[in-house]
Amino acid sequence: MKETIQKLLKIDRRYLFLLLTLSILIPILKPLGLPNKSISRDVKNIYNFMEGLPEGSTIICSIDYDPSTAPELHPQATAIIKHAFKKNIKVIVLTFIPGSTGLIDQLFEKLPAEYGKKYGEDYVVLPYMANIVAVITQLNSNLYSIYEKDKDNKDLKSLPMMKKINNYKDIKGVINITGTAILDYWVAYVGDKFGVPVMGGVTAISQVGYGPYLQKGQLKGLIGGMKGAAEYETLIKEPGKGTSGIDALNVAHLLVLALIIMSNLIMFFFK
Amino acid sequence: MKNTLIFLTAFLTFSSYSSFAASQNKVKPAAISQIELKNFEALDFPYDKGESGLLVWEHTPELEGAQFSVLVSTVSDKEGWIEAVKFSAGENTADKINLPFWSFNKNKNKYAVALEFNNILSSQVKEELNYFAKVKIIKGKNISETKVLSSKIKGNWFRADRLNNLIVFLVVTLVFFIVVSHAKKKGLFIRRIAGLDAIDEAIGRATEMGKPIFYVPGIGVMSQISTIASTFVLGEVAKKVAQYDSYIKVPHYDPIVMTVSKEIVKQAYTEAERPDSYKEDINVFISHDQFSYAANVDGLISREKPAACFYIGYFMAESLLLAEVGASIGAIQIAGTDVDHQLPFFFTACDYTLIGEELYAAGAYLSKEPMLVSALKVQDFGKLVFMISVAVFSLLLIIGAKMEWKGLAGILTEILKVY
Amino acid sequence: MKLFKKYIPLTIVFLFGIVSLASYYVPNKLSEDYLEVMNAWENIVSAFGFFLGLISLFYAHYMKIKKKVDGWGYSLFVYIGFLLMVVPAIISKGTQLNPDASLTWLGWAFRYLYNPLSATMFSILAFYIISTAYRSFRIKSLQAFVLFAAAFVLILGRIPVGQMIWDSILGFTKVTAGEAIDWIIGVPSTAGKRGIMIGVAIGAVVTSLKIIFGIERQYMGKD
Amino acid sequence: MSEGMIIFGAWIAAALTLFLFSFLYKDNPFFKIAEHLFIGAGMGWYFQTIFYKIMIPKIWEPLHSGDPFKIFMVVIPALLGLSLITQFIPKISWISRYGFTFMMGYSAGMAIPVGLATDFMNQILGTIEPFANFFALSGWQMFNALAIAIGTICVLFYFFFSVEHKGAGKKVSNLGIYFLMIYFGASFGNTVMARFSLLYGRFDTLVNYSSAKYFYATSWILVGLTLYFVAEKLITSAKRETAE
Repeated sequence: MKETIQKLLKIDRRYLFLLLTLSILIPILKPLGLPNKSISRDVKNIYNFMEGLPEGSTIICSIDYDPSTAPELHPQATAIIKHAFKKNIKVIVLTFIPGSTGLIDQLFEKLPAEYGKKYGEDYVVLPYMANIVAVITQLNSNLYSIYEKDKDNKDLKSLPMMKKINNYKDIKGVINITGTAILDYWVAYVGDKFGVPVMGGVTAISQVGYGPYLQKGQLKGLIGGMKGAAEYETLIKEPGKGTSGIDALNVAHLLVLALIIMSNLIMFFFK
Repeated sequence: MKNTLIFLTAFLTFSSYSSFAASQNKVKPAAISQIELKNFEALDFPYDKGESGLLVWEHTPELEGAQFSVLVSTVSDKEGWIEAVKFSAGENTADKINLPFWSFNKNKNKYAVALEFNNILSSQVKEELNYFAKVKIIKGKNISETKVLSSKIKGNWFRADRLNNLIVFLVVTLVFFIVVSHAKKKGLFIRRIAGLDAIDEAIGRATEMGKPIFYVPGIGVMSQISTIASTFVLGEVAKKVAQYDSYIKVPHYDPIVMTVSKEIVKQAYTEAERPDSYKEDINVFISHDQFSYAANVDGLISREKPAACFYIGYFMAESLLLAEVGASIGAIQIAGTDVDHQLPFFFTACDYTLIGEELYAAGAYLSKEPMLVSALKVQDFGKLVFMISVAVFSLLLIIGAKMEWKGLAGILTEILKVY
Repeated sequence: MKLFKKYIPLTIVFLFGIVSLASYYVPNKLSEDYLEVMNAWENIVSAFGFFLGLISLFYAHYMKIKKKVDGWGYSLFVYIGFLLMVVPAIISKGTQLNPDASLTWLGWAFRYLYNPLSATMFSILAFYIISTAYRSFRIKSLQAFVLFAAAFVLILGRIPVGQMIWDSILGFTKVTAGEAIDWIIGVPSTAGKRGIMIGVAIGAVVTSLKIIFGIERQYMGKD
Repeated sequence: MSEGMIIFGAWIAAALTLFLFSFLYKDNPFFKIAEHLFIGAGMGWYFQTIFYKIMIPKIWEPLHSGDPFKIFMVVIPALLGLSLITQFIPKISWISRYGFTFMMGYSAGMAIPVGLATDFMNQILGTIEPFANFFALSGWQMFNALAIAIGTICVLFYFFFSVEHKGAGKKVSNLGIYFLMIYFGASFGNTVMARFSLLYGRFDTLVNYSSAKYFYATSWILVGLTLYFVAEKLITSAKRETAE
């Protein structure tokens, strides 16, 4: 008996791999709906902000993540866009990292049709730009001096939703979803300088670092990681990838913890 | 040590001077309705590359409650006026300018308005530029306007605000030369580094088992310090491998690192008097793409089953990808990197880990070469300066807070701040 | 010959080192232009460096195929993989998306070849994390306990279920899991990280000085 | 891109993903194929990036601009770059030093002032900053400020090589190790979620590819791989039996 249990300490790693596979795969196939108790204040703030916007107002969505952080951030972006479409809020999409263009395409593949939205009337996607600080500062005076065309090379000014848009004065807020430090630029160069409300969506890891910005109100709200996405999905009553994702993460994390405890208990009692 | 003291005294003298300098300027109110600005000047903004101008004037009691509208033009003194900024009295005073005290008179009773022409003109300033400026003073219904001043903005040649950095640099360089020029005189002491004693053990075991040794230098390029340190360790490891007549394999990510490593391994075999055992295929190029490199090295490790694996150099996410496969085949693993966020993975998955700076010290420890050892001494000096500065400055600040020495915190902050 | 083999290269190191260093203290437009040019130059030089690698790679696998060493057939796939990226790139002139936002051949090759391979390799880390944790987080000493405890709190506190467990066991302390994480990251872990960073930074400065003044020149090879 | 190519792409992507994952079970020919394909594709990807982002715009175009200054500014780095290639010819390989030394000098010069500023002076500042209004802090904040300062000093002492760590020194460096351990543990724990999210992303894609739209790509490939491993096991055990 003792020996069999001791053998567990040197268990074939492949059993651990199998357990992890199951713990992530099962929630994808069949969401467990584990309790996602609290909704954080920072996520709620973004939701309230969006709810408070009058119909037909315009926000900027800066989508800056590449495939490596997409599992956490894509559900956030999806939830935000869904909410905007539901509330008839118009969205201008910007991006400052080249890797995210493909993901933006994916984002707008199906959503507009689901909500009966049209390109150019309800949302517009602008092309990738390299020099973020120059661009976001410039947007304060004149958007068209930077972006003459949209991403399909159409004359931007000719699009119906852009008729009344010139600079930040016509924008109600900025939501930046990113796995990089781009959010810091939005806060420093747009939020602080021009007084546009800036909100963010970031990975679970970098979430901690934004505490000071939130505390001082430089960031009006923040969605953190898969959990934040799940919370937002709960708020807009559209469970999606965030909800199933947080299920998978819950189970997988519990698995790691259980394994660590188990190996210590075995070592403690049987060795 | 002496140098630190001189450095400190210099700054303290500096600071006491500037706190005296902050004297109060008060002028009696003028009775006329036209409001004038006292000592109104248009200047070039100092220490910049030539994109901003600067307006200064003194605060007078009659300016209380006023609003200023700063108008600038780059065309002429008559037309092309643009409102650069509008603010109320009490804002935009000189102490708000982001420059340290030794380079700018941060008088609270002075207004200093930086004119960033890139923003004002919405275009990049490319060459020297003349500008005209005037200020509208609005106080209730009284609106006065100053005379038009003009100045030139130009690129400056020295960032006096970075003087603190320059002084630290000069001190480090000085110490560096003193220590290095005395390098050969005496055998300098280095403390034991645990991970390095395991190298012999690892190579010995590999020889006994007749299995190869893997030395993975990571995904750094030659100009990275960790890669340079790694090549030193590689030289020593290769020498031992040659002596034991064991077999080593070095898979590469960067071609330049590979050519350097080839030289080093060849040299090591010569020094160990086994030049004939050296083979060209010790160093192999894998891929210049992070994850395909990791995939292939993983494949190699699981197929060739080395008895010892070294992961020494610059590593990112592949650290655990490599170390865990090495652990699964039961190799002795010695890792070393200066990438702080990858250290936890090496530390948990490997038998010995050189943490951060230990990697830099490894070359010196193994080779005992005077030049390397003395460089290590300079590093120790730097750490000593850090430890002492933290201790002394903290104490100073605590005492300062207790005794309510105003301005001390600000001065210390500016001395250490990055501009 | 020594002039060309040794002294001129050492002069190059010194000159570029000193001028780049000085550019930090000189705000003039000139120093900005210098950095811009150097950046472009470095790009170009390292682009050639890449060809060094490409040639080595092709040569090594060519030899494997020629000598028919064990598993030489796999070496063919190196060439296939290379062509599968490069041919589409030439067809679509290096762009991934057509003007109408549909995928070009290169975009296709990136999305269905390179990206799955790269992302999968990255995600394998999840498996290795779990086996490393199982093997290494054993409390054998007080130091190991500290490592274990910090990791445990961070893993537990990140997930909603973990936060509920935390609240039900440690709720009486009025400290939430999030606050505990913030503290661990903000205080003791910051001290640990800072110590490593400073040591590394000083080491980097000293090594850079050695390079600039030609004391460190192992990278140049012998003789 | 046609619908057919996208479905084909999904099959390729699903196969490559599963081939790489199969290494977790054990090394096998499918993994080796994916691994070697990956080396080629990785180098191919870099090749096209360098070709279209550097070679064409930064070398070819300026060379054909007809502007002598622009040409000069390209010829110099191109020669430095070409010098690297002499590595392959041992007799003149010393020429490559010109390319190396340029890169080493430039990056060393850039590293010094920035290193001093952000990682040295700024870190001192960060450590001592909380003491500025020390007596306005709560007891807990005071403790934290002291803990960071003392912890940093202890860790640095651990990296101090000039003295043997014994006696009081041993205690200080030991305390430093505790701070390092907390950092390692926290940093490890903090990464877990990011890595699990990535794995979730891969699995999600695989599940997506197993839908009818992609003709059950994932499922078929998975069945194929499983059959291979079962067959392989049967054959090796049969061989072992005949050998016995």
